[in-house]
Amino acid sequence: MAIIEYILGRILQMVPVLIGVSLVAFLSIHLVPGDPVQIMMHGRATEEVLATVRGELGLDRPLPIQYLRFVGGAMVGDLGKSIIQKAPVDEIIGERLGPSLFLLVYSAVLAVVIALPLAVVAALKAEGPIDHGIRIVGIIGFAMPPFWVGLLLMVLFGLVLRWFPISGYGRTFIEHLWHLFLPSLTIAAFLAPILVQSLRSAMLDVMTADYIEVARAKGLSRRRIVLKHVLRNAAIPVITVLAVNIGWLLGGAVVVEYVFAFPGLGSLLVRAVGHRDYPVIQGLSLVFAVIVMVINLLADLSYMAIDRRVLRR
Amino acid sequence: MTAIAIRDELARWPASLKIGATFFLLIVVTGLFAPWLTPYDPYTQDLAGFLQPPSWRHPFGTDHVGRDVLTRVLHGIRIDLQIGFITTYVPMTYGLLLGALSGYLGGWFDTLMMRLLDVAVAFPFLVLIIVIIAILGPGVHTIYIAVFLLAWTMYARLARAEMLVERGKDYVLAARTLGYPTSRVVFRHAMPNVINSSIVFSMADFVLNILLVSSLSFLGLGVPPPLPEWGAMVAEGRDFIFDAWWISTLPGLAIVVTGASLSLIGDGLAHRLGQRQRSFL
Amino acid sequence: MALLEVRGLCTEFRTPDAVIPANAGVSFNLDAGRTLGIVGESGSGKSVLCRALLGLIQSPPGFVTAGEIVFDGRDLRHLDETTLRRVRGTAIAMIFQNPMSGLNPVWPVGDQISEGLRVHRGLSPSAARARGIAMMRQVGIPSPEVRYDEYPHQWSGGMLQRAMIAMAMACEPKLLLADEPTTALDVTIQDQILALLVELQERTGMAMILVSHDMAVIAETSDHVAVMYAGRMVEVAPTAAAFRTPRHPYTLGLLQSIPRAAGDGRLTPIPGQPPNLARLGDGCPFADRCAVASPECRTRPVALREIDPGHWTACHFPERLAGLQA
Amino acid sequence: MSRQPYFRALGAALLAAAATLAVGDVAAAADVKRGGTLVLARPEEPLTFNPFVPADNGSIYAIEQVCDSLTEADATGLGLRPGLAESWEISADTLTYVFKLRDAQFSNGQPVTVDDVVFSLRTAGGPTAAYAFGFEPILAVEAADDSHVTITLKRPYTPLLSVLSLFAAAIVEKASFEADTDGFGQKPVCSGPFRVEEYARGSSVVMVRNDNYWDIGVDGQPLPYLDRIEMLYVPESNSRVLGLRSGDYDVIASVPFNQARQLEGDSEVTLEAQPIFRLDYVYLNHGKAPLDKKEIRLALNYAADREAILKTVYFGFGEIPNSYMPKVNYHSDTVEQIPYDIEKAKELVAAAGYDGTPIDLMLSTGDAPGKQIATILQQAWQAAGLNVNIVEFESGTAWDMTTKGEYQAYVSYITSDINDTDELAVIQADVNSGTNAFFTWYNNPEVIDLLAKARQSADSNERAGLYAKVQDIAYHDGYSVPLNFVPSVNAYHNYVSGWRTVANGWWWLKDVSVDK
Repeated sequence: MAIIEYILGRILQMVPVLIGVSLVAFLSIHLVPGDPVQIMMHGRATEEVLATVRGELGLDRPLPIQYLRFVGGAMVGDLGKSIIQKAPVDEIIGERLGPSLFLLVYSAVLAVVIALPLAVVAALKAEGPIDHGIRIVGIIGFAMPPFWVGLLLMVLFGLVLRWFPISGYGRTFIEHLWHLFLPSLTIAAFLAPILVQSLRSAMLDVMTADYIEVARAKGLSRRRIVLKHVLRNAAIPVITVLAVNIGWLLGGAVVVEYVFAFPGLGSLLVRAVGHRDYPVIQGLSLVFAVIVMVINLLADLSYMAIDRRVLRR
Repeated sequence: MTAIAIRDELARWPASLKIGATFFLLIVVTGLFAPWLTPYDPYTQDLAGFLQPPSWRHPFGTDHVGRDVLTRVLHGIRIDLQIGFITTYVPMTYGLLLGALSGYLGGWFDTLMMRLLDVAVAFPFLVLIIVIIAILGPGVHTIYIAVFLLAWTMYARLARAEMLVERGKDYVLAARTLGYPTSRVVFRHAMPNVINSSIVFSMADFVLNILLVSSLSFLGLGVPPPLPEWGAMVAEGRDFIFDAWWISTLPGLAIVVTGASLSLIGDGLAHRLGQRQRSFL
Repeated sequence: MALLEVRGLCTEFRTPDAVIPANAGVSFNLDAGRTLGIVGESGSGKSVLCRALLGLIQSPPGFVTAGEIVFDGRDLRHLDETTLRRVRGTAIAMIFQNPMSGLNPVWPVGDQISEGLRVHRGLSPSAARARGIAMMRQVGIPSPEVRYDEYPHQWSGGMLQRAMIAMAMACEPKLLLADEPTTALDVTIQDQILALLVELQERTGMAMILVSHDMAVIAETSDHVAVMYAGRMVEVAPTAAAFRTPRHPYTLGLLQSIPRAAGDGRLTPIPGQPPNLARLGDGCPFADRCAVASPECRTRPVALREIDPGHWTACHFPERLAGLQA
Repeated sequence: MSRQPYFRALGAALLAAAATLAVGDVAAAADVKRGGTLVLARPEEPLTFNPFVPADNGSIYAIEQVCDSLTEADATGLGLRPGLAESWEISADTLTYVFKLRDAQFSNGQPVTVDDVVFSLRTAGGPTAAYAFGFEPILAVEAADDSHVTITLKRPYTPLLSVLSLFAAAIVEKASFEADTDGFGQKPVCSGPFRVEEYARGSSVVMVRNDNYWDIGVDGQPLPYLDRIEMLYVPESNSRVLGLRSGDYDVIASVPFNQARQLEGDSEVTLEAQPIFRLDYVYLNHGKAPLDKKEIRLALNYAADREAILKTVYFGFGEIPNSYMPKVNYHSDTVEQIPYDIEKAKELVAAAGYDGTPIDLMLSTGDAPGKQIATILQQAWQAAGLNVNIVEFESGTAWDMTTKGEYQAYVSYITSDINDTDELAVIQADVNSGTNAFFTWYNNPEVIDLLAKARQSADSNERAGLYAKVQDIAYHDGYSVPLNFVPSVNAYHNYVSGWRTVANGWWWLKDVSVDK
């Protein structure tokens, strides 16, 4: 089927990008001064010990060889072992991938749940006082530093009201939802205003379309027009905005991860860079790249699901 | 433009554009005159008078080394507007060029650009910035370079998408049939119709970039002290958020106000440029 | 009693720069089963009139400021939004100029045709589908069972206009507003669509308002013709009378600018430009372009008056036209 | 995040007077409450439980709760007591130590055998172990019989017993370790008071009571008192304080100084500020102009307003130092402090013929107090007439530049694991010790000579005098810009008892009990 061919084509296109990303990641991280072994041993070990450990890790080999070994491993799914933690990189990343994706999806869902009604109201009452009110609240949510929002939510819901825990991840799905509510809300406070604005303007755009007038002439209710005819058409630019931001938040949510002591990919990356844990950095770069591209692919697929015309392009 | 032309133009501005532009102008003017607006110096410390809450003497209080927060916020305007401006409009310039060319030319150039763009988008920003800091040392210029390497992608995407539409339009075809060189067709004829969405997006981008510097400061990767940069002030004040909320909150407020004015401008521009209401906040 | 009586309808658009009166005191009657053709240049207020009848004027910037729209004994201007909505889908329907953009690209065509049935008649999905397919067959869409699930981008303009008509006719309206239904279509398709409209009208007995800038289209379909200029009706007459003895210089100008395949090939365009609606004076709005105007035309207000039985004109000197007619 | 470099020097002899540093009484009564869970939030996360791949505070403090060694720090950290070795004998030439093993078991129920001990100590001294240099004087580790282990030395080595108390000398179960060395780092098999039940990298370690632990509590029952410890990684200090207040956490480690002052007023919470072997100071690279001039280095010292720094950065926690190294056993209180005197600083700058060469004051990213200190020092030093830039580097880079001597001044700190002046004195002040006088390239032949004399002396009074002299000379040579003897500040709910921070910086959780 055409759609499967399309997906396969897109996956093939990922290969050169992954090679590019891995090469840039590898080169850049090796360009940085700092030696993982020296850092791991905190300057305590003798030169002799340092050299032995470097040798064991293969860090004494020429860079091209190291890169080829990494690529060779990556091709068969072996991302190597963390220098610091001595555990397989895929395992280390895997442990955090789930929570990170959970956090992101949860945040995105919360953001959409918050943004959808606000955007609809803002669009229907465009340029009215309610619209401006929503805009101002949105700008505040968007421009407030995330750690500030996070701490505020922690004080309010964690300390004063005691409704939600201020850290942790939980074990079951329901516990995840409960534990991650505040961090997700923090991200959503940033994301929702962006969605409100893009959905609002997309809706205003769609509402000038001829088929909306036709729908009104058919005697459809406002509600039905918005839900059935406007929102679906307005969704495409919003999905683009969402996709771009989720891709960025994957590593960019590190501030929220810190504030809520959340074991996510962002803080893993920061720590791995701090320790010069080369295999973890390289692995993460690949994983980030794959996720970003998969998100873009999913966004494109959802365009197609929404609007059949896209299929023809 | 004559005075009348200016008046007519202003009359066509939607309210949001007028309000936003007024605010922004106020901010710029305040930044320009910052040294004369307060009696304090943004760098001079008064260790004996540290962590003073807001008062008449110090309307925004003093920070953890006794500097006047209001003075630093006002001086921060210069730094942050400069950061916002450079990190937004430099990448926008070549992002637009690359995107427009890519959309117009298609073929191998387009494919190459799109793969380059994918790499830039997919590459973890934090790794990049740490690498650049390590090589060049910390500072504003380091942030610039890191942003320059990545921030063009959004503009390239927007320009390319618009160019794909414009390319098929009659006036472009007409210009081509007249035998104009490609560069003229792209830059003189099609470009003016391609840049609108980017201009509107740049307003949001401006704020996002200031926020980015704030996040980087949180991780210690922002501008070095003692520069009165808002994001750095917000991040430095965070350890004191419970006993001296003003250190971090009031510079944050400055970001919010600037963001609000730019957002209004963006909205108004979307309106005025007659584009399909594509605003990004 | 007339099915539709419009009295003194005024619609204006308010922009920051000016207030534009798009309909300035429009009045007419329409009996059940009859067709009124409305003709005029672009910007003469035809489309605004149709939308104003249905309460579809976007507000702001548009406002219906005065007048009555009495349909079936009720003044539509005084109905609440919900009641008016029911009228729209069921008693009065409308088809639009551009079928290519009139259908929502993200839903199948069939669903959009039967949507009104589900909303207003409360039909189940399967019943609505069956009825929708029947409607599609009625308007001449081949193999409707298959095409029901297709998307607008898969259809040609002519087919889409048939779909629009099916959509409008689905709830069997008493009045159909057709706003330039053929303008966007190929010439060969135009006749088919007009024939379809006439046929449907004969079958269902509905009344129709057909808006067009094309006198030929009006001549083929309408019982009465109303000529609009600068937001007002300048001549209302039975179609035959209007074509034979136009009593307004603008009508005459329109007739003389129709190209005729078998004619002498002489075309007389109307000189000048339509007036700026925001800066109309008190006098006859057509005076500046009128070959027979007197100085007083520019200052003396003019209103529709009946000069022959059933023949109304808004010209101070309709008798002067006799000399101009070939 | 831990500040780098975190240099832990190995010491030798133990101070008899250790007990004078009082840290509250060990739960005296037999009514100590048993059972329960302790939730502890800390700013560092453990990276591995493999004691031979150290390490960072995150790992070390956690390993201390899980692994046991032949000797161990007592409750204060100032003295030693028997651990897995019940007793030991030292030969007359001090070259042979014979340890008698206790009848103890690993957390998996296996007995601790001489084989395990020999294997562990050989690994600790192996070619890839970071602390191998501490074991370098060891010639051989051998099993004498089923319950005795013999260690023979290449030369007399008084610090041996201390070295054996280190986490790096932990006794691991050989079979488990060899079967899966990487897995051991996640789930160690040791004989400490707790065992790792669940290790969620990046967020928490759950430890449960090791029912096989050998030590006995005050109530005559086996230690530890707690059933379970949840050791959480909470990097953001505001979040830790909030979590303590909300009751999510029972104990929080590393309370920021400004919030510590606030917590002092909280009646439900106990704030502990425990002096440890730590000095915050500005490293100076004597090899780089203008810091090669003693006058400039002294000017930096005179211009530093330490009172103000103590007040604004440390909120009064700590003590203004009169030394170039932490306050360990031979510390002298009589060395005269360099006062804050900006005029004197200006004179010194003028006397040095300062040519305007700028000084880059380096700090590691994420070091908030360091940033505040740098900001204050920059202004102070500029007031003295020096050109100063603050440069911030990611910690890995900063450390790399420090070890390579590619820096001028670096806001950082040093700590000692062991209460003996000699090792840090040598490492910090003797340029030939292997770290270039701890990356300062400080080279004063007189000091080197005095240190050599001190090492050869057996008389502790004489040694004290020599070390005091070194302290005086190095400090007044402008070795560095010492800022504060910094305490460890932790806070816990009042229902937690038995909490204590040892002088090495970590805490013994086996003595802690919770009575909610």
